Amino acid sequence: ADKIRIATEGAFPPFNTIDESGKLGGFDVDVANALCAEMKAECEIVAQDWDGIIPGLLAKKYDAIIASMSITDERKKAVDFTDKYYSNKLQYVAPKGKEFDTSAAALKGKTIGAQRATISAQWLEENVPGVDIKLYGTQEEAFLDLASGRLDGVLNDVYVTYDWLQTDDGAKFEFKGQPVYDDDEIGIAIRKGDDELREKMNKALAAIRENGTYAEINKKYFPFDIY
Amino acid sequence: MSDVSLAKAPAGDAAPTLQVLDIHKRYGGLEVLKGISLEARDGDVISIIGSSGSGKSTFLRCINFLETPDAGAVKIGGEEIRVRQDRKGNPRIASHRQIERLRARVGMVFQSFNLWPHLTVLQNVMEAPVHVLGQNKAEVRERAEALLAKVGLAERRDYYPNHLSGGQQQRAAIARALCMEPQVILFDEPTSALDPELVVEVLGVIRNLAEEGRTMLIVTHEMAFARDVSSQVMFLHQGRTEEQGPPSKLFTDPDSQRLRQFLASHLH
Amino acid sequence: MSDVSLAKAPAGDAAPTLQVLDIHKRYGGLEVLKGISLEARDGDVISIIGSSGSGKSTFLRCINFLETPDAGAVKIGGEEIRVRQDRKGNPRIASHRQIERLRARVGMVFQSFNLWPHLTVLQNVMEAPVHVLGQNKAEVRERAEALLAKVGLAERRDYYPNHLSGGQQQRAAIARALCMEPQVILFDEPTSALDPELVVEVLGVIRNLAEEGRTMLIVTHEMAFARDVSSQVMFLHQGRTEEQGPPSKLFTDPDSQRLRQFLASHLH
Amino acid sequence: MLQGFLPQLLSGLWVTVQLALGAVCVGLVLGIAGAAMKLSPLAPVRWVAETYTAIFRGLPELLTVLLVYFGGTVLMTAIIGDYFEVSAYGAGVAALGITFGAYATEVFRGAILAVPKGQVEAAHAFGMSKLLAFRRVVLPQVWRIALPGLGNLFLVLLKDTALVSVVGLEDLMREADIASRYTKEPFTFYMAAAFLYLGLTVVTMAVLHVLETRANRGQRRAAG
Amino acid sequence: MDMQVFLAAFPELMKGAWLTLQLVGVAIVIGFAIALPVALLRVSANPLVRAVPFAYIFFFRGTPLLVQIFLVYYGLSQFEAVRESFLWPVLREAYWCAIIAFSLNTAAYSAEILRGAIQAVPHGEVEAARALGMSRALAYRRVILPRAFRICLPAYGNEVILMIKSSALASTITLLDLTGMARKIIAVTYQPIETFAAAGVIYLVMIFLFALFLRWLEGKLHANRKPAPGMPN
Ligand SMILES: Nc1ncnc2c1ncn2[C@@H]1O[C@H](COP(=O)(O)OP(=O)(O)OP(=O)(O)O)[C@@H](O)[C@H]1O
Ligand SMILES: Nc1ncnc2c1ncn2[C@@H]1O[C@H](COP(=O)(O)OP(=O)(O)OP(=O)(O)O)[C@@H](O)[C@H]1O
Ligand SMILES: [Mg+2]
Ligand SMILES: [Mg+2]
Repeated sequence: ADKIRIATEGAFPPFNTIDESGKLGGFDVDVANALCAEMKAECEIVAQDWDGIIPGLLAKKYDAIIASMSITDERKKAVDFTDKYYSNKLQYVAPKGKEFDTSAAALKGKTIGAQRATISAQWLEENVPGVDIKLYGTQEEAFLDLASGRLDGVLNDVYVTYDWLQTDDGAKFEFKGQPVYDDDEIGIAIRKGDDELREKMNKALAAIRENGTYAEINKKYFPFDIY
Repeated sequence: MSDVSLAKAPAGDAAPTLQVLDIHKRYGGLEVLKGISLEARDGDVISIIGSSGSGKSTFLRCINFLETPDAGAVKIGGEEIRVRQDRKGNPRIASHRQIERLRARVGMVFQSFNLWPHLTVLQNVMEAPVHVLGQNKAEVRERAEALLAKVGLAERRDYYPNHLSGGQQQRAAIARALCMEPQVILFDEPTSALDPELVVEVLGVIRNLAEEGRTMLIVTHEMAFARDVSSQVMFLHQGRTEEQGPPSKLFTDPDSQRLRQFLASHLH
Repeated sequence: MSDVSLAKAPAGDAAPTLQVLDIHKRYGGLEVLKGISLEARDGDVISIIGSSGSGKSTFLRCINFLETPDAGAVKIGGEEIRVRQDRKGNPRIASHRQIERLRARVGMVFQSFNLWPHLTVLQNVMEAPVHVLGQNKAEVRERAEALLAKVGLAERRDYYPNHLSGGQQQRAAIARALCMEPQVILFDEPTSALDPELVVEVLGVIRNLAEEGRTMLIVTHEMAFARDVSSQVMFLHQGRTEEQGPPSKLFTDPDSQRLRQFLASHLH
Repeated sequence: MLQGFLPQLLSGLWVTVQLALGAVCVGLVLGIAGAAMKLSPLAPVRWVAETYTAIFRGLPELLTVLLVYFGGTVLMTAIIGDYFEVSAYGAGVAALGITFGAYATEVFRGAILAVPKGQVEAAHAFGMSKLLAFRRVVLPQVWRIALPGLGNLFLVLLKDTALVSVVGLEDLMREADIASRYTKEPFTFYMAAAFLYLGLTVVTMAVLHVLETRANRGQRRAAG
Repeated sequence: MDMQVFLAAFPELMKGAWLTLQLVGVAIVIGFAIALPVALLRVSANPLVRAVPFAYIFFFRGTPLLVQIFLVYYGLSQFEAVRESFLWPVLREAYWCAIIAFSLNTAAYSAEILRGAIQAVPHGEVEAARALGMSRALAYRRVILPRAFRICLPAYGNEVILMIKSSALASTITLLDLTGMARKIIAVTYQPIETFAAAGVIYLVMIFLFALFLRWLEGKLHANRKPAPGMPN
């Protein structure tokens, strides 16, 4: 068969990154490589800016997107998804040692940051009336503003937050309460109608879950199961 | 009436080099030219005099269609400049090709010189012969330098116009027009910024050109100059030809009351 | 030598309105003025004649420090324009305050008019009296309109300069300078674009101004004009004063060989 | 140095420079043509230019890039009948050039109008065609007035090259972004990018200065 | 495209557009007020005086506006001293941070445009002002700047239009300007095409109206380019 071309973003640690030698890495990339090995297919992984990533797929620049993309109804209108390859939760983060009640009532009047056009932003909008939501283009910016004191807290993907908490800046902050939402499933986007590839991917996904490859990758990045 | 007869002048003699028929021009509500005609043959030098604002410059500019006249016709070397009507009924140049070709044969020295400030004097003079007529650069250069020497600007040839005195600019403008070796030359007050000695020089240059058979129209305020240089004098008044004739007649025994008054004030 | 004696002229009479001492000016390697001095009292009209490029305009421009002279001094109404040396040793105006104050009392008509194209004729004339002298707008307007009427531009007062003929622009420039009612007026070829009738008009205006006690310096190429208007004539040649004296003497019996030659070529 | 990301930043810089230079060439041509058209006596010609500037100054640059890239692919594929890939570089240069041209049209129009009318008349009086007069008399003088405005546009263009990352080109900003995500040191890399942009700005300003000095030959300046 | 969504977006977007207008309007005014002295320093005869604004113009034209906004908004807030200072109530607000960054940025570009135009005013016209005794300040106010402004109007118009579009960057520091509002709507409706199209239409209309205004202004200021007044004969 032909070479399969896969796109990822390269700017979403720890899921997909580009290192100083220009090499792609991260959880998504490892999963992609494992899938290719499983399918015995020749693959090429390319980096593509997020805003152009779906248009690029539709324009046949590549055949699949493995870039931590949440499966949403909206996106399903444009592309097909495989089964989920991990799932995500949302959890609040706030300064260490500071009282932080995560109930909707207590959050009223507080200023909470979230990344724009993400599940967190939407969830806040729908579930916490009266909260002042500040939207950011990137996760880093939300964290920066949390550090500057303009925000009381941030609601965000746990894994990304977890990664940040490990840094110097993040060390002064901690998770608060329990995850508020755990229904966010992440899948591989495939051009509509490309069912053959989707089936092959799903089969390979099941196989690496089965044979322990997935668990190994998971362990490399997180001390807990993210499936 | 006289215009019509002009237009139909029998070609017994050589056809006139320049024929201007009943030119009209208005700016907004202001009618500046109210029907001016003129005919000039090879070697003719026609001086145009008249008070400030009487339409002299406008008339010259209409001849090479820098202003499009509202009515009237211009023939150069027997060839009529074609005009078409635009949608609003205003006259427009019909063929840019034609007008460009004719203009290359009609030199002009502007009242305000209009030298090109990004070119040196020499470049100003060489520009059109090289790029319009496509003449050989070395030859043009030689001719240009000779002309500049003739008007006393040899030393200033590598100056930019903005670094010249008024009279020097005017001389550069004269050299620029002459370097095209045009058949017809329109001078708009070519000696206004020149000292008496240079005026005499220019007079000499113009006489030589006339002897070579070139046709010249000269707007001037210097009556002595007009008298000495011209074969015909034309007195414009409020957009009309008030009187026209040989200088001997006009300056000594004018018919027009207005011209008599105009000349009376001349300082001697 | 003579400069020194000028500078120390006993103030027996009123102090001269304008004193210019040994002005030098060079552009790059070209020395344009090589030491020119002049003294003028109230009501003096001094004509400056000389061939094109001899430095006449430059001289006028040095008097009100539009060009800073390389050496020499200028006193207006007994007050010397102070000059300081910059780090490279070049002279610079010491006090902008002072020069601005003095310039407001020294009018200038430029050879190339330099009207402001974004203002109408009337606005051009009113601009400085209103904004420099701070005079009442209505009064200035009245005066400006009277002046424009005097130079025959009343009808054109709401025109922009680029809609005017050459002579109209020149008259607007004269009106602009006069509306400041300056003590000293510098005219750079003020009649170059004017017809004989207007030249006579301007002559009359200048005579009136002289009678009012104003001092005028006039660069001109019209010898008849210089003769009729001036109390003194100065002949510049290659940046030096070749000869100076009353017009009666200079135009009829010049000492200088060069001047004699210059005048000989004058067309009559 | 920069945790080993310097070579990538430099390669991003190179992409940025290539895009900017390509786009400025396209843009200058469009700008001069656009300005000449706007000043045409023929109304339909003017309208074409007016529409051009109205659209491409009004559209967000990002949209223009997407339009040219994806629209270009669709269009070319439709024309050729077979899948045709518009190169990202080509699309970037075209899109940025078209945008630059729209703004440059206005700069040139202003500059052309500032050339004294008499000088163009003089050119015509010597038999120069409109085109020749434009080329020999107007254009050389236009730079004097247009250069500061064009300089601004070029510096904006340098940064707009970042938009082209959506079609997959790894320009300076995108490389800085990637590095900052990887290292979690946004300030380091944004500052590094800023310095590289400043480096380009130094070069640009130096070139502009030389061009302006050349364009000012023969002019007397009214000193401050 | 879903017309329903497209149309429904407008009421909310208009609120964003109003904020965009505020940001741009205030930034343009402040920016011009800064640009003027900066341009004047740039045309000084003294090279030392000229050098001062050079650094400013160099920095603000040399770096992306995004970086400038980030430096003002995130950068300054990094410093404890800034957070403790009396300026914090202002710098805390994204609104003011955006205005500060926009003003400083547009001032640098405008100053350069203005400088070019000042130097393009014909020498003779400036001399005429001097000769009539105008002080430097007065000559600038009455002759040089009015002329310069007419010369640079098209280029300055570009700058304002670029500013209108660049103001979308305000959304990166949480402001709900036109773009910010569009993104907020998208986060809820997940209809990016329709919403951005609606926002795009509003930008286009704003810019188009501004361009029309410019044309009108140019015609008014350049009365001298038009044929002469129809004076009765
Ligand atoms: N800015 C300048 N740079 C260099 N040379 C100049 C400059 N201005 C004038 N000159 C030179 O100085 C000389 C004197 O010029 P000026 O304008 O004073 O002459 P003028 O006597 O007024 O002549 P005209 O009667 O032709 O107006 C000329 O030779 C001219 O070339
Ligand atoms: N572009 C224009 N718009 C309106 N009126 C104009 C325009 N150009 C010239 N005029 C008017 O037309 C008349 C004739 O101008 P023209 O330049 O032909 O005069 P002229 O005879 O050359 O005068 P001068 O001897 O002063 O140069 C003047 O009254 C002038 O105001
Ligand atoms: Mg005239
Ligand atoms: Mg002179």
